[in-house]
Amino acid sequence: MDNRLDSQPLRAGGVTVELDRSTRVAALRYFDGATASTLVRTVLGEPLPEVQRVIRSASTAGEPFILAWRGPRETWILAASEGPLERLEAACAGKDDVCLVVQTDGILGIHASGTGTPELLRRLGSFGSVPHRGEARTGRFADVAVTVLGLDDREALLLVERVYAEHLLGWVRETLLDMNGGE
Amino acid sequence: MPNRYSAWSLLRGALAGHRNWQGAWREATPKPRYDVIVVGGGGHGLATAYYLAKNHRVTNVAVLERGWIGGGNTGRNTTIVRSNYLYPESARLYDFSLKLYEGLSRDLNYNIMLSQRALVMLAHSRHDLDSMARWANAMRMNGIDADLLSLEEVRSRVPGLDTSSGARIPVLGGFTQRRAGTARHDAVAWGYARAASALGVDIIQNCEVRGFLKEGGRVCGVQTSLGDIRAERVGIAAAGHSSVLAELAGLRLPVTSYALQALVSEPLKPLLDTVVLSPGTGGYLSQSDKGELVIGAMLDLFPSYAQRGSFAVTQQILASILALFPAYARLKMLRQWAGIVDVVHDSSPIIGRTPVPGLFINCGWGTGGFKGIPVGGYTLAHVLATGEDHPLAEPFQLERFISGRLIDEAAASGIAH
Amino acid sequence: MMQIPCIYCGPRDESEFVCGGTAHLTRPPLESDDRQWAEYLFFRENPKGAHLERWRHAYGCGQWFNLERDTVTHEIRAVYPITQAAPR
Amino acid sequence: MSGTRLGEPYGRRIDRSRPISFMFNGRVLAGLQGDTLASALLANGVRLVGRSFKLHRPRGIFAAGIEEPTGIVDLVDGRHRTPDERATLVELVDGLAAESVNCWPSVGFDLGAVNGWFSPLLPAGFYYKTFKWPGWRPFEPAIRRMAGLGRASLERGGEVYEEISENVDLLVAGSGIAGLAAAAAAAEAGARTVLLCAGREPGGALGWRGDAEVGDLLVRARRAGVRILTRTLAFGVYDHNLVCASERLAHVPASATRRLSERLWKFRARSIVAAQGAFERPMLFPDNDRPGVMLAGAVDEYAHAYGVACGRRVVIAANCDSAYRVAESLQAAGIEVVALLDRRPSVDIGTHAAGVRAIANTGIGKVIGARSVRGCVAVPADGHSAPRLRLECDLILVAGGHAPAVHLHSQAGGRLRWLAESSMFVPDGNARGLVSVGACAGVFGREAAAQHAADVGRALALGFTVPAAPVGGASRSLASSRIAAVRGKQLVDLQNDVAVSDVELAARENYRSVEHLKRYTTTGMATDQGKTSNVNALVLMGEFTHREPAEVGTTRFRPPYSPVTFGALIGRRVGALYRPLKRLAAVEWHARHGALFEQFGNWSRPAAYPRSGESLHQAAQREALTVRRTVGLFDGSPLGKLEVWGADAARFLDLMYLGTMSTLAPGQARYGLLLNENGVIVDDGIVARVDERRFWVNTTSAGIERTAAAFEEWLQCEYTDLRVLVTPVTSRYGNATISGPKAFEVMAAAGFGAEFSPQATRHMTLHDGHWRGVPVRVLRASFTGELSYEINLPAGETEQLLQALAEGVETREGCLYGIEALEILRTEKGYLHVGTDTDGTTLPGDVGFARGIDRKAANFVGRRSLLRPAARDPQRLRLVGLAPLDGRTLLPTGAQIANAPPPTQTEGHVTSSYPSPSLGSPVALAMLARGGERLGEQVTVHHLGRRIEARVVSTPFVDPKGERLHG
Repeated sequence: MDNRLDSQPLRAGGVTVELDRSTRVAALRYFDGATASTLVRTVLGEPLPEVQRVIRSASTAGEPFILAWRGPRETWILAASEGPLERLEAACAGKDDVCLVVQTDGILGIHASGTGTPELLRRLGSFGSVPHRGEARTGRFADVAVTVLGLDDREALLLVERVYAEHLLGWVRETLLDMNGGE
Repeated sequence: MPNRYSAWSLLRGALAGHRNWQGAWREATPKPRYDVIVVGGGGHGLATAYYLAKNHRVTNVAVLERGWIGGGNTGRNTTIVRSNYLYPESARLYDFSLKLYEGLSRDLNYNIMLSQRALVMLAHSRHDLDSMARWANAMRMNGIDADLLSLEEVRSRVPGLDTSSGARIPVLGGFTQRRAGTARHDAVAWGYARAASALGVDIIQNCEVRGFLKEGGRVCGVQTSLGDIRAERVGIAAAGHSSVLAELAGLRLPVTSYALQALVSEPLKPLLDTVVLSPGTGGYLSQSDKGELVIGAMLDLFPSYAQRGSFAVTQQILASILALFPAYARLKMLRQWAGIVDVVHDSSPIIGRTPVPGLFINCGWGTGGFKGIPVGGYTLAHVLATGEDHPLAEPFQLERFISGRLIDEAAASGIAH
Repeated sequence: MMQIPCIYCGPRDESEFVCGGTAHLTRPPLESDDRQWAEYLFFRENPKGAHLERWRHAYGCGQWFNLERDTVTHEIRAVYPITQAAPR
Repeated sequence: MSGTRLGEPYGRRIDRSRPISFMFNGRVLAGLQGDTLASALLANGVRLVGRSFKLHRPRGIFAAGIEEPTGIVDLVDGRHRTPDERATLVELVDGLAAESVNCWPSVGFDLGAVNGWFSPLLPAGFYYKTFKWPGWRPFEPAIRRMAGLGRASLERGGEVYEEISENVDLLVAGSGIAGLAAAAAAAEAGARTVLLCAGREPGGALGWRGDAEVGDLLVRARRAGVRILTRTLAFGVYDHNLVCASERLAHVPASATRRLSERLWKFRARSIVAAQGAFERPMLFPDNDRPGVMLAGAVDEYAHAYGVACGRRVVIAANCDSAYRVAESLQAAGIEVVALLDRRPSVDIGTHAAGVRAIANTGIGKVIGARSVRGCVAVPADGHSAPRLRLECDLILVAGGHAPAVHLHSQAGGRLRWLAESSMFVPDGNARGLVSVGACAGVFGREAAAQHAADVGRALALGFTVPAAPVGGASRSLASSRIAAVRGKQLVDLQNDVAVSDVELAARENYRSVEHLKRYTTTGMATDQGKTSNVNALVLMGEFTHREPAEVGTTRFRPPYSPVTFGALIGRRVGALYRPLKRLAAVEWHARHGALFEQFGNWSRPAAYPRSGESLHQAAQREALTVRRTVGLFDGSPLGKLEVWGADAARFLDLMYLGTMSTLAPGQARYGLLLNENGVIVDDGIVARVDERRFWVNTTSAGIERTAAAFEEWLQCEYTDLRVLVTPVTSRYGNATISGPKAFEVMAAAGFGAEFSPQATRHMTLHDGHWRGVPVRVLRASFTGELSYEINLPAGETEQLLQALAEGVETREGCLYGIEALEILRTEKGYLHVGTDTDGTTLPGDVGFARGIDRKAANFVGRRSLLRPAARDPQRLRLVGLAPLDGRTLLPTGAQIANAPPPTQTEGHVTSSYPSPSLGSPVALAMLARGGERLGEQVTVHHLGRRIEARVVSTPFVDPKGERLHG
């Protein structure tokens, strides 16, 4: 099985693709975005992102995190450390209109960076599913549902359910093999 | 009677420069009234008219076709005939149809090119093998030929199939119905039209039904683009447009119209001499006598009357075939199109009376209409002639959707039928 | 392949969606008779032309919404929330 | 020799300094860099290229582009073949090897040619009139060997394909003067414009004549930022302005080596401009299919673009002024134009060619030469008003008029109208989102086309209304070029051998609709899809049925505009990437422990862990027995897992499940069935209450996506006031299941505390805790009938947990067990397996889950359907136990139950059946009519002709009172 999950970073066609296994992920679920936004602002210092937007924590704040819109009643929180998620989970305890569902290990990040990133994304996704900078777009990538965060013009984070990660990586690997030759 | 077709008549034709042939069917203009009107000049409608005349001697019949006969689904399907059904009611219905097909070329004196080259259904898991065992045994219970196939037997019948152990879609074996195969779709429509016309039936093309004439709530004719035509009884056999016509008569059906795509490759020398169906991927194919691979698979799963089909589904159809036949990657798609099929919840037809007196319906065949043409015509003719449902059609009434007595072949066999 | 305007995510390929069939069907109570229950489950207008139908952005935000779409030309004339009453 | 190279400046596309050698039918020939296979063959004087479909008549190169009907070859490289390639589109590369198609033993000596002698017996549709006795099947093999063209190889090559999507403001398909003008103007007005050029360089017909204005337009377009994609053909216009095109990347012949061969482009364009030009209509005269009869425009292109003279002495059969321009052009190239026979009366002729002998009102009555044209005989149109004139020539050009390429306009839903003076169909107004310019819009005047195209480009870029096309400039052409008085086979469709007499026969037999004409005679159904034959065919049908061509109409234009490679259409969806295959988080750990993987739904999972010499079934028997005796370890990670949260979660689950979930106290779990609205069982699983507002819901591994979607649908579309949120967490949690009498001993040995002992953790309860600092969620539930715990923990820790438990299992002579053993164990217990014992018709009452429905308040999904008459039919199939009378013979799964030999009414079927290692005899479950009332009855089981006697027995077969379960 050539595309095991723990394979090394892939470099070709001006893009580096790495499976990022350390990110903590959680889904904040709520009925009303406003109430959830005030809670997150008090706990993490940032509001919930608008539709299909990404908010990255200010570099000065202690443990960095990313907030990504996932749906009208769902925002994903990604962090390199447990801190932000634990603080949020504690704040949600006992609440009846907002809850946190930990998804670490269940949702994996595939990080793509380099000048070839737009060319790679165009070959995985289709119209409307490739994000611009600051956007979080969930769409059909390599025939599976993937949430892509446009971190920068040349940098994106692909968030995919673990069971589909190997398939997505296989599609990326095949694409990079040919990007070396062409473009 | 138009001249008989045979090798001799072909020889006589050659000597006379083929100027001696008469019209295959009479170009008729509508009379003001008939005993029976059949709406829809496809396979089912033309077969209905033929069996009205042949089985019941009702010849004062008109077939009204909106465009050109055989131009609807009859001209758009993948031409597969089979009767591998699980439930006794479906098995009896479709096997009666296959038996009619077996005698049809001689019965109609028109070669419909019935090629009983067998169907091979592919098993991709041990669960598939178990359900195919149930299928084969159920068919034998219904008196229909069916056998299981080992992996070796599948390999010998289906060249180019990826049966390697590492294949993404593994093949473990299969199941076959030897009497299944293909028939030339156009010839079925033209054969029935010619035979019906010879028995006195009027075949009227470019005649669109736009409304129904009623007296006291009873249908007594139709309004058409060529004027009003009256009749004792009217039968609808216009798959894809069943709901549109029913609505005109004040009748609601449990039918939704979906596009069912088909596509052909460029013509090749003989490559595949059986019909292959893969429940696991949804793909099916055979090779036509002209040498094209004729390919079909899943429906476009949103309501549509556009005979085009979605490009995304065309891609899925081809992906399901290439997953099984990787070497076909370099063949080229010559043409792609879609028919509009009547889909009902239990994927079984509706043939019989309707709540509207004088109006009868043959619809709901979904993706399996071509194989049902002979029996669809036979049983609709029976109810149009006698007013009583034919025993074969008795379980396939509108009433079943109210009582819940659904005959859900697809669900029973677990495939997107 | 159509382009469906998701009510949250904007226009996306049809292959990202699932069609939920005719919209504005209300589920009859337990006391309804067999015919009413069959009307709800099976009998459809199946119009050739404008059709009010439900769609879900399965590969995206997962939300349901309503469309008015022509079943012949596939032209999409309106998109409105799943809980909103039929236009007109 | 008929074919030779012309000197400079002819041959704009070839590079005379770079010769290329290639093979054709085993002979080594020489071409030049820039040649197509067709131009190289013509340069080598090769006339005979293939054999026609039905009559196997000799065929040569006829055209220069995608409309080529006869120059069809297979490309061969050892075991790899690419069938049905048009020689006019194959770029010549070193080592290319091509073979003629549809001929045996060779194209020169083809046995199939015998059909030509019997052609009077083979009119259109002859096969409908005969081959009925004894049936079609005996004749079919011979007919099929005759038919078809190329041969496919069963060897998968190394070529790969990819797919790219792009949004553009304006997409222009076609790079002639009109396409370039539209693109340049649009880009200059600020529109993001992409121009697709099917060939190697843009410019179209004027381009290969070195036209200066086209050169300037190209420079302007590039400067304005137009992106030009060459070797890219737009083949389809689909819903909502989607244009699909295929780009040819590699030209090396197919082989085993990997290379990106083609790219599928999907463009969403705000507006589309079709500029694909027009095809040339052939003329109708006897034997007009002989090699050496070619389209006039094509021969002009071979001279200018490839520097190839297709012949030395030329006769032109004309029905259009374009013939005169070609005559002058060939004269200038040193090719002798013996005569130009213009079929039209002189009043219609709007031009002349200096130094060319043109004769009006005249056509070709006879072609001399069987395998290659050696001359022809000119005859007056009325057959007698002038003497027959024999002309010596080695090439006959046909210029029957123009047929605009209206394919993309029609695919986009546009209508057509008949332009009588030029005998052509042109677009009637614009289709939605697509505007036609240049020849494909019927605009043939060079200035008019360029001006209109530029206006269209600018208007589309700025959102103004688009100017109507100034249709015209194509000179007068007769609808029919046929001369009634001449005898002989006149071909309409050159590839499918459809003659004028066949069209006449179709008319006589009432196959008069243009669609009947096509299907009955097969005209227009060949690989060129009628690009050169459709207009002639429908005009003839009009003649024979006294109708105008507009009334006869055209057949439907379907994608693709030109045949497209299957592989290019599906891109990366190949092999392992066809459909995602889900693997376990600890897949390598299982592989190291000897797992035999199989596919279950879209999961790859261990079916068993065979030890050396064991078959799958022997391993499963051992594993099942070991679980009953000591302990077994199973990876249950694929189990579907949902978190259902909210104040109304309990009420919502009562609406979803058959059973009542709202009465569960925190920590309690209950088995539940999910129905669809028809009352049919679609999924099952355990629901556990974590706390007041949070439920842990398990579903089957195949049913998780369907169940999660169903819950969302009910919440968003029907029960919109309920405050419930459903979050799938299947991939978040790994699941190790430990089952057997020593299950807890193993957990304790691995470090699990006493709070999980059987006494502390009762059957069907849920406990959250920690193990080695890792959060775990332990559910005591059993599908094996033994003491059993399901330990859920973050997926990344699964391997660590499995390893720890496996050590304890090994010391107690336990084992790892797979799906097959699990199936044996649950069948011994008579537990239901949804999808195996049930199918799409099974209701809860059929499998013993009817009790207590009426006591339940909620109108759960499917409940109303259980009240319908069909649900209360006493004859329904019920789940029962079945055991063979002799206690030995296995009752095959799928066998039918009936008390009379087939054919007869079946009473049921065997759904699950295994030898039971614990009992030493086979156990089976079956669905049987009135099953509940037939306990103890003897029945006959039928399997593929074998009969086995059996008895209806109660279940469970093992530990009926469940003491082992609740111990």
